[in-house]
Amino acid sequence: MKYVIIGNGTSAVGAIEGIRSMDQKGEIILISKENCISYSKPQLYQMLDSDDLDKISYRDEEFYVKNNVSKILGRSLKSVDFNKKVLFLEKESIHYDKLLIATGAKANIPDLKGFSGEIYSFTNIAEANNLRKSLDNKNQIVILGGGLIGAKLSEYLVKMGKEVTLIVSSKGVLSSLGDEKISDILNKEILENGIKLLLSRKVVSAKKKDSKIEITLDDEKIMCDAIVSCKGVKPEISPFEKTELSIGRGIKVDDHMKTNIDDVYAAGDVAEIFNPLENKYLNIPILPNAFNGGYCAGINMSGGESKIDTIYPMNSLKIFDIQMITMGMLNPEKNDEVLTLLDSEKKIYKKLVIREGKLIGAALLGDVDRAGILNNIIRSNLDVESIKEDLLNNKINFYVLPRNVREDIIKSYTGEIK
Amino acid sequence: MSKIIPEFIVKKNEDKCINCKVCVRQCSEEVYKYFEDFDLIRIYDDKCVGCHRCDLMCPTDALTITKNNSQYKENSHWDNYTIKSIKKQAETGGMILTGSGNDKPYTSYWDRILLDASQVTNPAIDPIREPMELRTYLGKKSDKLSIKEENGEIFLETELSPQLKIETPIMFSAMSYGSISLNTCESLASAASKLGTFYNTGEGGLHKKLYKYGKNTIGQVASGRFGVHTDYLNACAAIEIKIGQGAKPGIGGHLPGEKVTVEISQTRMMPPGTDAISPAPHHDIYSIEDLKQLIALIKEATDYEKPVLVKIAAVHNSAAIASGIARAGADVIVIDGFRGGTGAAPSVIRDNTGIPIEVALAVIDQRLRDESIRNDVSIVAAGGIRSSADAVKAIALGADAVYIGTAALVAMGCTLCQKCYKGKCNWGLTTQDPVLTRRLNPAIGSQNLVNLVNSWSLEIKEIIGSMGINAIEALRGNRYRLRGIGLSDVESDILGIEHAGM
Amino acid sequence: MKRRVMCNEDFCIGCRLCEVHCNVKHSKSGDIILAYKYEEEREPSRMAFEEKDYVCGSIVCMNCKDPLCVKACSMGAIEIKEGTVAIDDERCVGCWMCVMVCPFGAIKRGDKKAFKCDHCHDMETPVCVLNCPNKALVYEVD
Amino acid sequence: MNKLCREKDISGCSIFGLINTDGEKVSGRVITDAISVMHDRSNGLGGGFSGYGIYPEYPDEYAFHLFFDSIKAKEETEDLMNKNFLIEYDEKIRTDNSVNLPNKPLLWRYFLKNRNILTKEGEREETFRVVMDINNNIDGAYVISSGKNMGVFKGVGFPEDISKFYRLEEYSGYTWTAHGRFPTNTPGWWGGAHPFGLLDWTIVHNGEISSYDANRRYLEMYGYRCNLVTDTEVITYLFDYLVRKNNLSLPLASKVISSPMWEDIDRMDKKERELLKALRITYGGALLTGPFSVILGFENGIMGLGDRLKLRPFIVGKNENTVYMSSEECAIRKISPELDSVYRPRGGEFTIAMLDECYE
Repeated sequence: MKYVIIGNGTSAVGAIEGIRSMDQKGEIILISKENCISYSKPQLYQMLDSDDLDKISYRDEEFYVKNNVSKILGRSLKSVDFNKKVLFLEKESIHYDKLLIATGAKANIPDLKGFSGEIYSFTNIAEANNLRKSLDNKNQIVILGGGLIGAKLSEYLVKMGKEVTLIVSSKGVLSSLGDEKISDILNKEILENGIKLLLSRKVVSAKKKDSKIEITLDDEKIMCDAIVSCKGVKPEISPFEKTELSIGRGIKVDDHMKTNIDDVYAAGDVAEIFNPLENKYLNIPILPNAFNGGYCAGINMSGGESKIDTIYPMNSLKIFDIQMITMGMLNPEKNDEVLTLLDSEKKIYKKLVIREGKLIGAALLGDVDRAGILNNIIRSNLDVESIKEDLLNNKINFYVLPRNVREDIIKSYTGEIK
Repeated sequence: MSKIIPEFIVKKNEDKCINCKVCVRQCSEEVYKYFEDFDLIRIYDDKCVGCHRCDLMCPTDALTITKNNSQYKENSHWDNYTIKSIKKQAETGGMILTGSGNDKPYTSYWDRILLDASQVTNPAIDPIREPMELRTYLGKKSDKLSIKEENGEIFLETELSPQLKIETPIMFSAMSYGSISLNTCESLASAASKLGTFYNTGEGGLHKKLYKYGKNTIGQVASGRFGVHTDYLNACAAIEIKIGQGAKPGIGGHLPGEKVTVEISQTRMMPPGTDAISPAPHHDIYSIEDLKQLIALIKEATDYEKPVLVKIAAVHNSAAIASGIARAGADVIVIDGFRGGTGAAPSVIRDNTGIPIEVALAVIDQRLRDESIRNDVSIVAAGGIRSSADAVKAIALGADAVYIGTAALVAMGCTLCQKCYKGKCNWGLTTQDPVLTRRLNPAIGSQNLVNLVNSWSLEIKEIIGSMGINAIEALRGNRYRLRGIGLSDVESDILGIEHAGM
Repeated sequence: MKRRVMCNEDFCIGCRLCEVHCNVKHSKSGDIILAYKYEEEREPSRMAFEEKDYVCGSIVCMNCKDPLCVKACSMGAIEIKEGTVAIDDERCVGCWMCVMVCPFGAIKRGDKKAFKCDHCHDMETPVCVLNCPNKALVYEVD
Repeated sequence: MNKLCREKDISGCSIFGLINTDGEKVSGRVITDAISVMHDRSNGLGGGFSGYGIYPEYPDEYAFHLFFDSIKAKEETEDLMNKNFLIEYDEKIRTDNSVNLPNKPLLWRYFLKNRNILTKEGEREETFRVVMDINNNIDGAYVISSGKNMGVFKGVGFPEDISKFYRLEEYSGYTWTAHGRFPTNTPGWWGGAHPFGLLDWTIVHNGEISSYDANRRYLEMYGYRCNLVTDTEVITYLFDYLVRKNNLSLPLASKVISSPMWEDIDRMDKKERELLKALRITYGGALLTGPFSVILGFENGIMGLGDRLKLRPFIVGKNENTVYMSSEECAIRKISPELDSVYRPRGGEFTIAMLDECYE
């Protein structure tokens, strides 16, 4: 059996582990555009003040040796013939028996009217290196986009002594989470830490002016040395756009991570998985999903049977002093019940979204301890009607759950109770 | 303001205290209180009952509980206990309650009896090398077996009366679910089943969780008739009619309503939260012939398959009473001496009523022999049996087996603070508080009981082996192997033993 | 091999001595009084002791069959070593993804790094189990 | 509490028994030769014999041997006997007074016939009561043997001296048992010597009963009074109680006295298990513990029995029509150098030799 994995990110690693848990012998070939070992995307920030890739390596060199993986690095896929099961690189072609597409995502870079200079982005090692090298003589930085990457990058840059302006088109940072309160708290935190935060603004145009860049917003003009775009990512589907592969925003897969083509799987940021909760395909580019998707695909590719859990967004994030963990749907619909607890002084905020007696989303700011218990309640679709007040008002506590539920949880994760 | 001097002083060694607050969490009497704002553990000595839960749990041994040296002026007639009792009664207007057994310094005859051992003429037997038999059968014995021999084959024609087989002559005495926790009951039940002996339900009925131990259960029928029904009678291996209890002869039982939880109310078949009151007498037994009828009734209800025990407190004319009980058809007579324990009793009764088990046992055994009816019943001695030596002495005086209650509780953690009646037992034994009952893990409780009884059994084997005896029946009533020390002629005579040196 | 410390909540008496002994075990001196009274820095206990009404119990890492923390770790710093889920201190960056997914709440947040029960890997039985006065904690090794 | 009981006999001993299963009689000299070999097992403080078939001239009368401390005791005894018995014949027991023995009591024998017409069992029960009555109630009178066509000869001295004193070579019987005594705590007294006899039961016994008081108090419930300060008395009464009063066969009685261990009983098949369990439960007070081996003599045989652990020596030998039982083999070899078979019974195992037949 010959497995080919395109990409070398988290889901590729997951897939290797998944395949090797079933099949120790089959040949695994890994093709990646990037000429380095797998690294941790969420930790990319660390590359702003260092070029030591080891600091953020996700799996070391030995991992590939141990799992007997042949790497073809620094080469990109040109095209593919799914009928003949052949991949075409620049110079060579590779046959596959089972294929995993784990090409990940790439940065969204907006077209700035009138601007021909470089717009930096920050979604992979090359971009990070490029940004680092360029930062030396640049002091005023404008960051476009108040999402996760934008907010976090602002923090890093301001800590490096840069003058940072964060331009957000919505009313607050991380507005995609769907919770204004969180955005408010974070807006405040960001402002307090010396970042110039411009909310509900649109960039109209930009132009080079001397060594500087002048950005025109809808109501003012600001000067800067560099623009970094953090307007999110989009699935890297370019080599497959004209194939018979079913693609929406990303490559559509079922709950076995299978695409519409036999023996072709996709996982990670490039894939979109059907979500029964929302009744649509969802592309949720976060690390646990990438690993799990890859692992699941790996097992299915090597003859096993694995079904991916219902996926939903979740994140652990720290902006300056605010630690937060969010999970599931925080943007309630009409009949959903929302419970919140706020202690502005202690910077503690808790939010639970309940739909038909089940927890579907939760946010914890400040005290995030034991968040996994809530996460499991969402994942396992547990009834919280009788315990929701406890969950909200007290520290999250495993013993809030009824005994039989606790025992079921223990059994399902760790085996029979003697 | 209470004018009663605290009994104990609690000392905390600050050099050792790591402020882990185990003491605060463990003391149900609320001797310790933690004040977060001051980061301070306050100690209230007056609440301490001297149960030693705190100092035994303290991971750095930072606590010591000592007797309060500050006491009322010494007076051998008006001792501190007496003064405190008076003050307490002056403050409350009630009877003084107490728990466990009589602790007053009356003579212990066990401590005045010495055992014999073999030398030269009769080899002592080494229990490690030779079989040493402790198995005992309790129940009425036939006077004579009818055996037929036909064509060289032997047929036993007599049908034996129902017998209780015990692998060691030690059983656990009656403690009701209610007076003790379910975990404690389960510890006793499971230990009894592992040991091949019996525990006793007391008057608490049989919790559904414990039916599986029925083979090793003696079910009690007492004056309150709590939890008595056909299934109960038939689930148990034997039935004990409780007439009296050594700690409180002539006194009934009283389980306060707050201890009557839902589980207990279901087990006892009574409304939850109401006081469970056992009358002083059985109101259908005002005389020996009434007892005979109840024995007959129980036998009828259990298809004559189960032995019936009758338990009485050791009182002045026990011998005549025992003879009556034997003739009323009981299979086993249980005599409970005045050192026997209780969950709650007025201390004036506990400390002043009844007679020592040693004396009662000796006269009852002799009386039944004098009437040639000793084989009609087995005798179980109870009430303050503290050690294997006490058990051996009891058997040599004439008992078939002994019951242990207090010793069993001590094995499970009891420190004899005597506050059982408060229902706040820090060791999780005599309480129904769900925070406290969990303190006894039946796996540990039952193992401790098994260990205790096994070690006593080993000691009994060693003792009888040293006497050159290798079966317990050869010890039973073998008073020749006992000698008294410091006994008057009257005492020797009553005990039926010679003085040491004779 | 799989190790698991289970708490039988029926018999957890809420003394929290498991925490105390866990602290001592993971202190510099290993001595209870030195650890508590003289050592300057002390890691918080690796036990998660919880109470709810009459129920209490102590939870440590259950060593899941298929640990979610291993999959969620953004640094690949968690792996199963000799039956125990182990966090590589060198590599942990404190992103708390593991805290986010652990269904038992058994991973704790330290100053900068996550930490959890190590099942006292240098001992036959973890100290919490050894010192549980009511044997509510049970150590299972498969 | 009887004071004497408290000072019960403790002794080491030699025992010997023989039976000619064809009923041929041998002289008392034979057994004297045998027992004297084991001289070292006794210390001169007690010796005795019992012979069966020695009074062919009075086969149907109860032959009573008595020790009297005084003439008064003799008169009281005879008054008592006369109530229930006709004294067919009585005489002073012939003795060789050249043998120097201490504290000789007055020795007398009677041949008694019941005055009332009774069944065999009734006769025996009446005789038993008279024996108990004399022993309990007449100061200075002790019934030494009370069976038919048999007698016990015993006293303080080495067995060979006792034999000479009683002129045993003049008696011949088909069964003989003998005893040499080594008491350790009481000066030997004549009544304490073995064999101990009741009706036609005689017991010679080597050992000490550690269950003594349990057995004694058990027997006392059934009318036995233990006044003669020996374990042997208790053993004799136990056999009497079990065999005569409870109709147990000798093998079953020995299963009571030296009961198998519970662990062995548990392993037996159901029928046997239930029987032995019932025996042990019912007659638990008759279990003997402590070291012993005994030879029980009775009308038509002898039985050897040892304690459950075999703490005292015992050996059985057979030559043609004679079965020997002894503490030591040398005693048997002395009178019968050639033996057809030699057998060492295990702990608690009984051996019975009877007239006409012999079985183990």
